[in-house]
Amino acid sequence: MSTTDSSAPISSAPKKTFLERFLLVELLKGMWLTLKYTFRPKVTVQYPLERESVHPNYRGILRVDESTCIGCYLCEKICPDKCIHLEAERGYTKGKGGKYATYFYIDHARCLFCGLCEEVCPVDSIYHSNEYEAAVYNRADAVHDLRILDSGHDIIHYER
Amino acid sequence: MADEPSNDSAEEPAAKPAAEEKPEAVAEKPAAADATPAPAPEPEPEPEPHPVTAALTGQFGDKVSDEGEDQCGTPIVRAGADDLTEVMTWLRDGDLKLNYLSSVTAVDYTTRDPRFDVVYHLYSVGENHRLTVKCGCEDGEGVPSMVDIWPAADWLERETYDLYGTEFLGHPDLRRIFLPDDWEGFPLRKDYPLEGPNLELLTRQQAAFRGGQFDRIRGEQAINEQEREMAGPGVVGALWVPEPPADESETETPDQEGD
Amino acid sequence: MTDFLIINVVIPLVQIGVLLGILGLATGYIVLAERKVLAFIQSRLGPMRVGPHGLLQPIADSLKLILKEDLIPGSADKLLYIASPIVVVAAAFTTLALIPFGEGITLFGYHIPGVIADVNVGILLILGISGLTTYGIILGGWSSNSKYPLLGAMRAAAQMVSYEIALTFAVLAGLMMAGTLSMVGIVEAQLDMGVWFIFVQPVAWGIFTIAMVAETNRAPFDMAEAESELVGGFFTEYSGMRWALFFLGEYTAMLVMAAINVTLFWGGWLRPFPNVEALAFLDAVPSGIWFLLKVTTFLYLYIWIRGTFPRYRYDQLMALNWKSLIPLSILNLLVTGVVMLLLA
Amino acid sequence: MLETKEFELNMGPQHPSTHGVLRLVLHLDGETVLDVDTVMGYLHRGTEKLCETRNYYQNVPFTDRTDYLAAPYNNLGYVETVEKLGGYQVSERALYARMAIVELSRIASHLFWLATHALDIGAQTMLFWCTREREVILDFFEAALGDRLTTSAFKPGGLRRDLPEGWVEAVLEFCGTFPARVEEYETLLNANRIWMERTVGIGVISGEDAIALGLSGPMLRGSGVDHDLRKALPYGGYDTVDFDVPVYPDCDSYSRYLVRMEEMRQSTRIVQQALAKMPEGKITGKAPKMIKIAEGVEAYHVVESPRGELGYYMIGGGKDIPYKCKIRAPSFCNLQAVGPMSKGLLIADVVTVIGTIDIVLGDVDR
Repeated sequence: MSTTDSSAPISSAPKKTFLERFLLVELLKGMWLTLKYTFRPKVTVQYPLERESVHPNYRGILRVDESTCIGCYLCEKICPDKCIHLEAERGYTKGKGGKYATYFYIDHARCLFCGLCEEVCPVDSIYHSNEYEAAVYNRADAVHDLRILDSGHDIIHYER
Repeated sequence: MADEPSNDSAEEPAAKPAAEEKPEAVAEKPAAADATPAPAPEPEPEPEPHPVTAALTGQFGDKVSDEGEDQCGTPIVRAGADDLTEVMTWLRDGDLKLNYLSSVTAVDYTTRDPRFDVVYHLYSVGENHRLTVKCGCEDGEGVPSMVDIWPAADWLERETYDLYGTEFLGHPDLRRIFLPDDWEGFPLRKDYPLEGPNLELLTRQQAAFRGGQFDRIRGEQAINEQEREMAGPGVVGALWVPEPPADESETETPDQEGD
Repeated sequence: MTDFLIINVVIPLVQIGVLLGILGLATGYIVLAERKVLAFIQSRLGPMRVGPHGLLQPIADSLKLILKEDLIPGSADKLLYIASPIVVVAAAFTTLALIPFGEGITLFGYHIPGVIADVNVGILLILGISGLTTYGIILGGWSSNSKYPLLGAMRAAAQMVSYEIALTFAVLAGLMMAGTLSMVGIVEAQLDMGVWFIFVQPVAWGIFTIAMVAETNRAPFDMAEAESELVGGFFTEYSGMRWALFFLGEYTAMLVMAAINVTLFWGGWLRPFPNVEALAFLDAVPSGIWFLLKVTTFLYLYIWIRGTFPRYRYDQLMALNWKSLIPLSILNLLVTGVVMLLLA
Repeated sequence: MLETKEFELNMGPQHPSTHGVLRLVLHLDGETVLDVDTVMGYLHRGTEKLCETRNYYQNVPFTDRTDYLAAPYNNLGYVETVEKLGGYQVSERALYARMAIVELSRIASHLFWLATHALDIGAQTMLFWCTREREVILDFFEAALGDRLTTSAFKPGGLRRDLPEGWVEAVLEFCGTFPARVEEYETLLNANRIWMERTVGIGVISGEDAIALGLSGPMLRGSGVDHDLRKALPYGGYDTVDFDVPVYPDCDSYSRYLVRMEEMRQSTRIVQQALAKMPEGKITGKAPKMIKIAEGVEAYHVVESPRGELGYYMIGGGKDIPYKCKIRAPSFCNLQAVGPMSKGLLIADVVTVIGTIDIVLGDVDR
């Protein structure tokens, strides 16, 4: 139970005199407020034309830095909805030793954008970009392969 | 935490080592691998029963058994299905004033006998104490309904019935609440596959998608073979196929991750 | 003979043509104004995309509505379903003929009056015809053969019939002052008295204003539509152009009610203080502009109220009418009569 | 005598005022409600089943998606339960940062409740004013937690990352201006006769009935029951901050409206205090990277979410995944009152009643 003395009944409904009721005082107060708001600056952003920048911490579309990925499968393991898929091989093809990913795709249609993969990646190869425009015309396009993940997907920016 | 459970029960120490003994764990950054040093286990030789449990056992004797406390310090008791109504009525009207039924659920211990535990979480608005009551329930049998004692039990029991299939005898309207009336099986049972029992059906849908119909949806930009291989089957249908596709994967296994 | 033809046929036809042409556009722009004003109240900008500041939005909207598929529910009573939006629009448009928009002008030697038909029972006719709108709404709701429209139609019928009483009583008070039923006559009476009726009949004006909002089914009295309860009320099933006709009818009705309000209480086309010579320079502004200015103010009031208040409940709305407005308007009528008798 | 028939009206699952995919079958006499059948489950995603197959860290994002209007509170409930199971300590800094974040989420949730509730009753301006303020809070979440709605805010042991530079100051500035905004809402609604006629005496449920029906949160406090889990069973450091619990005795929608309005102010106070008390230090978790809870270890932990008593009942299974994870959803239990509360009222009042219960269908169906 709370320690406050709020158990005392509070008259919840405001009392009004007859004159106040008859002259619609509270209604006019409300109308005065809305009238003032008519002339105040507006807060909305005209989206396709103007874009608000997001905070750097924002978890947008996933990207993978192909050159640093060591193919450790941690992101695939931690992903709660299994949207990351990769296969890694051992080799020296890309000018570095150790494992590298040969096959990597992320299904953004399933992604939760929870950031767990970013958190577990030991080499900070997979990360959330600040890009949030991920709408596509068909589901297959929501799947980003290693090429797209590395270089970023094409965003069709609205012109006009 | 403000109210770290001070009266650790016998179960508590068991939890700590288990939590810590796994350094090779699917490794994340090794920085904080070590947990808080566990509060020194206090192996009390004879754990004092919680006053709530004591009051209850004092009233009912053998009909209820003390099961210790959970990690929040809430006492747990177990009662038989036959005595449940009597015990619960006393809990509400008696000295403990547990007037608030917080939640009803069940736990499926597949191999145990009885298979289910129906769990009631009680609370006293005013006295501010909690109690967990458990009652065993065999598959196909039931426990008495609590609707007459707490009206709140109505939907909570329907939910439990819907997801576990435990009957509540005397419930006025025991129907499924979330799932469609003609749903087969009870999803939260441990033997119910994660992705549902109609896996074969879904796979067929998926195959249909992957075959002709999907291309129709895509129209002129028909997906080429390479792209399809790259995209993998998880893209198209509603289901995820765990392995990268070698060829047509007709059979799918339930999600095995987490084991 | 030519004069007769011109005065009685050509001029009215031209007037009607001009009025309908303007009105079609005006309704679109009232909708745009409503969206804009509501947006401003709500800290946003409203339509901005079509044309500069969304000024071409009404054209885009009407184009969309015309091109939209016109659905008729399978179980609907088709004849009535098609007829009811026409009834609503026709009734609303007819009343416009009786509204004096100005003093009139002289063109090519012919005096063109500011009103299409100055009938000597003008205001009675307006109230009568606008009452027909109710039929359109009831029929529309009923013929849809759907539950939400039916409820909406029931509400609309009850509401509009009840509020007509309060509305008429409020009008009566003004008419007693004017001593005529002609819309032009009412304005001229105010010119003769040298004072707008609002200053002598403030209570009647208040009642009229509340009743007019209710009569046109506008927030906070938009029971019949009540999109959060009845998902659109009587026109739930309508789509495309038929839906647009209901809309057109509603906004025309708003315009007509605002015009009556202005004519009856705010001196119609008269400038402020019509008899004060010192303000004669105000006559430079054409009378039609004064009228439109006043009507615009009332249209703004409609929108402003919608942006501020929650919605009444159906039974509370009826209670407000029967328990407050009607008794008050009768009392007002009585007082007016007594005072006029004493002064006469 | 004319024969009269009961009129059956389907409200939902696609209806503007059912706040999601709730379906009510109203049995009407004219416009008077005789009985209400509630049909739900359209949004049932089997969260509890999913939680039994994912490990303790992976489950956090699922909890976002139950009560998505107050996701940090759900994260808190889950994470605190895991901490109880494992006996993990939370650093002071994390404790107060969490408190500030969840109280911000309470404000955001109540703002959205007010927006939709007022919109249902016809005051559409409230929708935009409230979302405007909520937007600011969501920006805070975006900066501190990484996402606006599905925050996945916490992890066992603390937060996932430290608060960004300047965050605390920005939040404090918001807390300074916010009460004036609440005042504006109240100017528009509090004394408004239409608002009062629509809410006073609508959806009455007595305190005893509310307790028996398992209602919680503002539903209880609007019925005169002085009960708030933050005071009754303090968790997460709530015993160290000073705030009042608003209680109004009228048992109607208007009381609950007043309770929630006052709670927004009190939450602002809590945020200010929490940020003032927040020390420097480590904010990220101290829990092991792989949480394993021994078999049979269980905890039922409850927190006072914006909607009421949010409980997590979890049992360890000896592995890194919980054996059982039951979510006691406040919306689900509160929704039980929709039948008793709307009997004898009109259709328009059913809308008020749904609004005043403040359900989130993701929370109801899970």
